Order: sequence, then structure tokens, then C-alpha cells
Amino acid sequence: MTDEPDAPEGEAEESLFDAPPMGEQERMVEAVLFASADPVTVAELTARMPHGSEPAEALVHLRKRYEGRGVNVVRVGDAWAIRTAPDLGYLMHKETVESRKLSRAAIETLAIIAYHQPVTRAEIEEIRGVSVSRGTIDLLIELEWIRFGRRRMSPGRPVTFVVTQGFLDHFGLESARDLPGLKELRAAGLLESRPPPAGPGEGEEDEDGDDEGQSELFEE
Amino acid sequence: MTDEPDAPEGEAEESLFDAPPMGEQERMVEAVLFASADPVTVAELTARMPHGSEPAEALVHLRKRYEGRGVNVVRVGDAWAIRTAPDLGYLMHKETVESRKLSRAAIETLAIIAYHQPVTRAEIEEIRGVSVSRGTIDLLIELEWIRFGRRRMSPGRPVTFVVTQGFLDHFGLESARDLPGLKELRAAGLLESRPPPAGPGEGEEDEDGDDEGQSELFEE
Amino acid sequence: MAEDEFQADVLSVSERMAAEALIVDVEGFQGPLDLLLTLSRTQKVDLREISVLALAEQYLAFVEKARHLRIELAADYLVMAAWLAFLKSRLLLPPDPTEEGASGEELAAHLAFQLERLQAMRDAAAQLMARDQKGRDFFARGHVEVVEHKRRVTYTATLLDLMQGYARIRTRDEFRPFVMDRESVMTMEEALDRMRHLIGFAGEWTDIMSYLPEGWGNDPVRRRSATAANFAASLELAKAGAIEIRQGETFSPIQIRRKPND
Repeated sequence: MTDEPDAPEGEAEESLFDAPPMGEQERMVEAVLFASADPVTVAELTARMPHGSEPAEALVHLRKRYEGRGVNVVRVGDAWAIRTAPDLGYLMHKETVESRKLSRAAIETLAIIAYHQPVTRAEIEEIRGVSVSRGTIDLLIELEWIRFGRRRMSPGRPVTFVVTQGFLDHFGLESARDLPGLKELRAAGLLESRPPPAGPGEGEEDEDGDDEGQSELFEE
Repeated sequence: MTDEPDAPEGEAEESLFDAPPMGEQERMVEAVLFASADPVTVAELTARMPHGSEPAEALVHLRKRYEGRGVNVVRVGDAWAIRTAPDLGYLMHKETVESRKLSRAAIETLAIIAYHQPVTRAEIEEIRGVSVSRGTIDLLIELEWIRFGRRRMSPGRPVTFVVTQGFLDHFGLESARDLPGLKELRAAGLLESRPPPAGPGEGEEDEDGDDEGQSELFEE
Repeated sequence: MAEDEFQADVLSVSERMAAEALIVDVEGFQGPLDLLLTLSRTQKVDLREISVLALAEQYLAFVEKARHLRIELAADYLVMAAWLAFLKSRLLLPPDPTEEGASGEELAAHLAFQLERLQAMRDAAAQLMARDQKGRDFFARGHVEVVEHKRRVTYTATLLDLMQGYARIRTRDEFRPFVMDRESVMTMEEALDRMRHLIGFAGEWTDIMSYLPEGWGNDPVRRRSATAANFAASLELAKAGAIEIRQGETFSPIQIRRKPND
């Protein structure tokens, strides 16, 4: 890379390429430590930073700057990282959640409740074509995504299920009515199936197609 | 803050649940923001911090503290995050995620949704003059840059699309109001939805997905 | 050549060259509106002051040229051409009070608006993509802190999972494989199964028709199916060396018997 000899420590010689000011180097180290998933060694910092930088010195400054702050610059083996101050660990509880993918049965059940609410268990089973296990309903209730709705005024007065505000928040919906219908899912490419059997829905040849509401009536 | 008679300072009858001093609150906010890769809302901060804390105020201090540093406190919608300073991006090549190259159609569709939100699919097609291809919307949803908004209260109640917090985060926007050139476009009338004048042969728009209510969208 | 002279009224040589270059690139356009926008650039004026009439001429010349070069244009382009031809006639002819709908000027103004809006969105998209982007210009926390001592399991599901799950259920019927009405159909397997059991008793030559199961001999549809199945099964059994088959002459009854082993 260069043909100059390694600048020995303590030499007063000016490098050909001026290293950035120490304040700037401190910023660089800060950004790299922040963005790295793993602790970073001084050698790695040196390799990344502009020629002539002194990350070891920048680290001393940075470490001092973070003393007593909510996060600290800590040494991990022979590398460096930014970590939460130990006394604030209790704030991190919510970061320690282990997330699991919801089972297919649970997703389908949840989807049916969202689209058909209020819906009884028997109706869910009819739509899914298989029985719904107790555990599935319990899990969805525990997650606070569904809750009991009104009892249905039919024989046996079965309970119904509806989705909760928590469900809407989690899935980024303003209301359950905003869930797209099948046709819209298909239009968005979320449904990998062939186009509907009815012919082309586009009305280009439609001479009197200026009535907006009309054309949809003939689709599908 | 003010000289109110019941200011807790030095008072004998200090509440058992006194909020921590502001400096301490700032540390807490700092720790939580550092620990999380995703933006954190003030509500989440309030929920995590001791009773009586004022994270919104702590954020003002913290933001100031990180001005000009290697990492900054940034606002993302109604949430907050710490991000590396954009001028240091070149140091981060190791962290750079190979982003999928977006097609021109996807980029234009994204921009139209951002600037016209909430916007229906038919409106996107009207603006681009071509139908939105399958998979474009799908891709943008998958990237978590767009989501479904409220249904439009127009005939057919079509679903609308809006941009997400993830979109704001990705493009470093505080809110959708900060989109570049938004004011000028609005002033020029280019964000109004202007229906085409009625005339023969003007019926090309196919407003698919426009049906009466949600239940009718389900094809049997 | 005659065509070129015709076009010379409306288009300069350079415009024609440009149009030809455009045709080669027709695949690269995102529809007729995109093409119109590109054509409008040759006018080198503010999109608000564009001459829609001239633009319509250019577009129609483009389509004409494509047709001349036998280049296949998508239907949208032809629809737009028809509409522009209509617009052109409205712009050129004095307004007919009996005609309904918008005037040529209104239609032209709307087209100009559409072009301006599309251009504005393109510029906006470019500005958006030129912004600093997360994961490219600025970065989120690389290391998400994990504190070991308090674990809670959460279940995640995305809206996409939800919608796809729902779509899966609601479209399941569409994907169910086609099943024939089997009421009056006998498969070869069924016949084979039956005959394997019966053939043990067939030491003598027997008419194959006597093997038809009860109730299959009268209804013509069932009889046909059962006969075919039995015949196929007989061939199968003969091939396996279980039976022998004979037929006295064409169309005479087919007879089978168990193959006398040892």
C-alpha cells in the first residue's frame, strides 16, 4: 500500500497523509463500535480507519467520555465494544424475549377470527375443515390477540371470538375491516394462484366504460 | 423545573415513587436506545422506566448530547433510535447489507405511496399509467416499507397503502411530512387526486378489488 | 419513403431519428404514459406548456412507424393511440355542441397534468433513493443486548403470514384435485382384485362376461366400464401367467380359465 517505513512510535515525523484530528477519530471509533455485531480489535479499527489514525488513543478518549453514562465502552478480551451500564440491566428485560414463529394452525385460526369476527369455534372449524385445539385458542388469548366477544344468539348460545386492539397494533392495522380481501390479496401478488377463471378484467375495449362503479360488477 | 410549592427538591415529604433525577433518566433512555436495533417509542420508554419518568424531556437532552458525534439520536415517526452519523458510512463497509436492487417500478410505486398516502392501487396505476405488476406491492410489504391503511370511503371501499415506520427509519426521515420536495409538490397541485374529465374512451381505469364490503371480497 | 414525406409535415428529421431510436427501445418503456413523457422531452419546454397536439402527433407517428417496422406493440399502446387520435380530432375540429363529455382542451389539460405528475413522482423517487439509507449510509445497532436473566417467549407472526394463511384456507377448494364421479366406474384395480379371488375356482373355460359383479350388467354405462375393466384385468392376469384366454373367432365371447399349473 505504501512504500514508507512503518512509523515508529513517538516519532515526530509528519506522515504524508495527515490523519484526521483526534476528535474525528473518536467519532469513527464510536460509530464502528456501535454498528458492529461483535467486539472490534484495535487492529481491525486501524485497518478500517484512514491511514495514520490512532484508534488506541481514540479509544482512551471515548472510554472516558462514556464513563458514568448509560452505556460504556468496555474491553472484551482484546477487543472493544459498547455495552449497557451494568446498573441499568434491569431496563433491558424486554430485550430478552425469545420469539417463536406462530404455528400454522394458530395463524390460520387467527386469520379466520380476524376476517370473520365475531366467529364461534364451530365456525372456525368449519372454515378450516379441521378441529381447533384448545391450546391454539388459549395461546391466542394469552397473546392478547383475541378475546371473547358476545355470545351468539343461536341454540346453545356459543361464545364468539374477536380480535383485540393488541392484535391491530401488532399487525399494523387500523381496523380489522382494513384487512385485504382475497381479490386484493391476489392483486397484490400475495396469493400464488392462477388468475381467476373469468376472462380479462381490464376494460380497455369497453366503449362506455366511463361509469367507474360499473366495471367491477362484472368481474368474476 | 418551576418554582412550584410542592417541588420535591429538599422536601421532607418526598414521594416514595419519586422519579429519578433527569440525568439518571437520560442514562436510562440512552441505555435502552443503544440496546435496541429498532426505534423505541416514548410510550415504550415510559413503560420501562420508573414511575414518573419523563422520557420525552430526557430525549431532548440526550439528542443534544449526541449532536455531532459518531452516533446520533434520531426521530423516526413517533419513535426514537440511535444511528451512526451518515458521513461515517464509508467506515462501515463490513456492516453494509447487500440490499436488493429495487426495480424502477418498485421505486416509483414506493414514492407514489409515500407522497400520496393513503393511496389505492387504482390511483397508483392511474399515476404510473400502467398496472402495478404482481409482486411489486408484495415486495414492498415484505420489506416492511408499506402496509395497508384504512379502506377508502369511496364506492367499493378499496384498501389503501401507507408507508411504515420502517420506511421512515430506512430513509432517515423523521416523519412522512419530511419527504423531500413534499411542500412544493403539494403547492403545485401534483398531489391532488384529479379525476380524468369524462369523455368517450376514458374508461380505461380498472378499479379492481372494489367491492361492496369485506365479506363480498371472498370468492366462494 | 412516401411515408417519410408525409411525416415531414409534423416531424423534423431529428425527431424522426429519435422516434426510430425509441422504437428499438420499446421494451424499455413502462407503458404509453412513460413513452409520452419521453416524447414530450423533445419539445424542450416546461411540461405545463407542452403542446399536447404535437405530442399526440409524435405518438401516432411512433405507433405508425412501429407498425411499419412490424414491431409488436402491447395493447395499451394501441388503446392510447386510439385515444390520442380521438383527442387530436377534438382539438382540431370546432367543438360540436351536440357531443357530450369533456372538451378537447380539458382532455389535453388532463393529459398534461398526468405527465407532469408522473415526472414529479419520478423526481421524487430519485430524491428519495438519493437519501442516506439505513444499512448503506447509516447503521443501526449491530449488537442487540441480551440479558440472560429474564426470558419470555413471544410468538411472532407477520401480517403477511396472516394473510397468506387465510388465503390458503379460502382457496383450498380451488386446488383440490379433480375427482371423477366414481359411482359408475370400475377401475382395473378393482376388477383385478375381484378376479384374483374368483379365478381360483375357474378350472373350466368361462365367459369373461360372467365375471361382471352383480348389478353391473344392466346399466349400459356401468356394464361398459366393468367389461373394459375385466378385460384389462384378464390381460394383466394372463401376462402374469395366472390365466389363459381364448376367443373362438372375432366378436365371439372371450373365455378365460385358470392356468393349469403342474
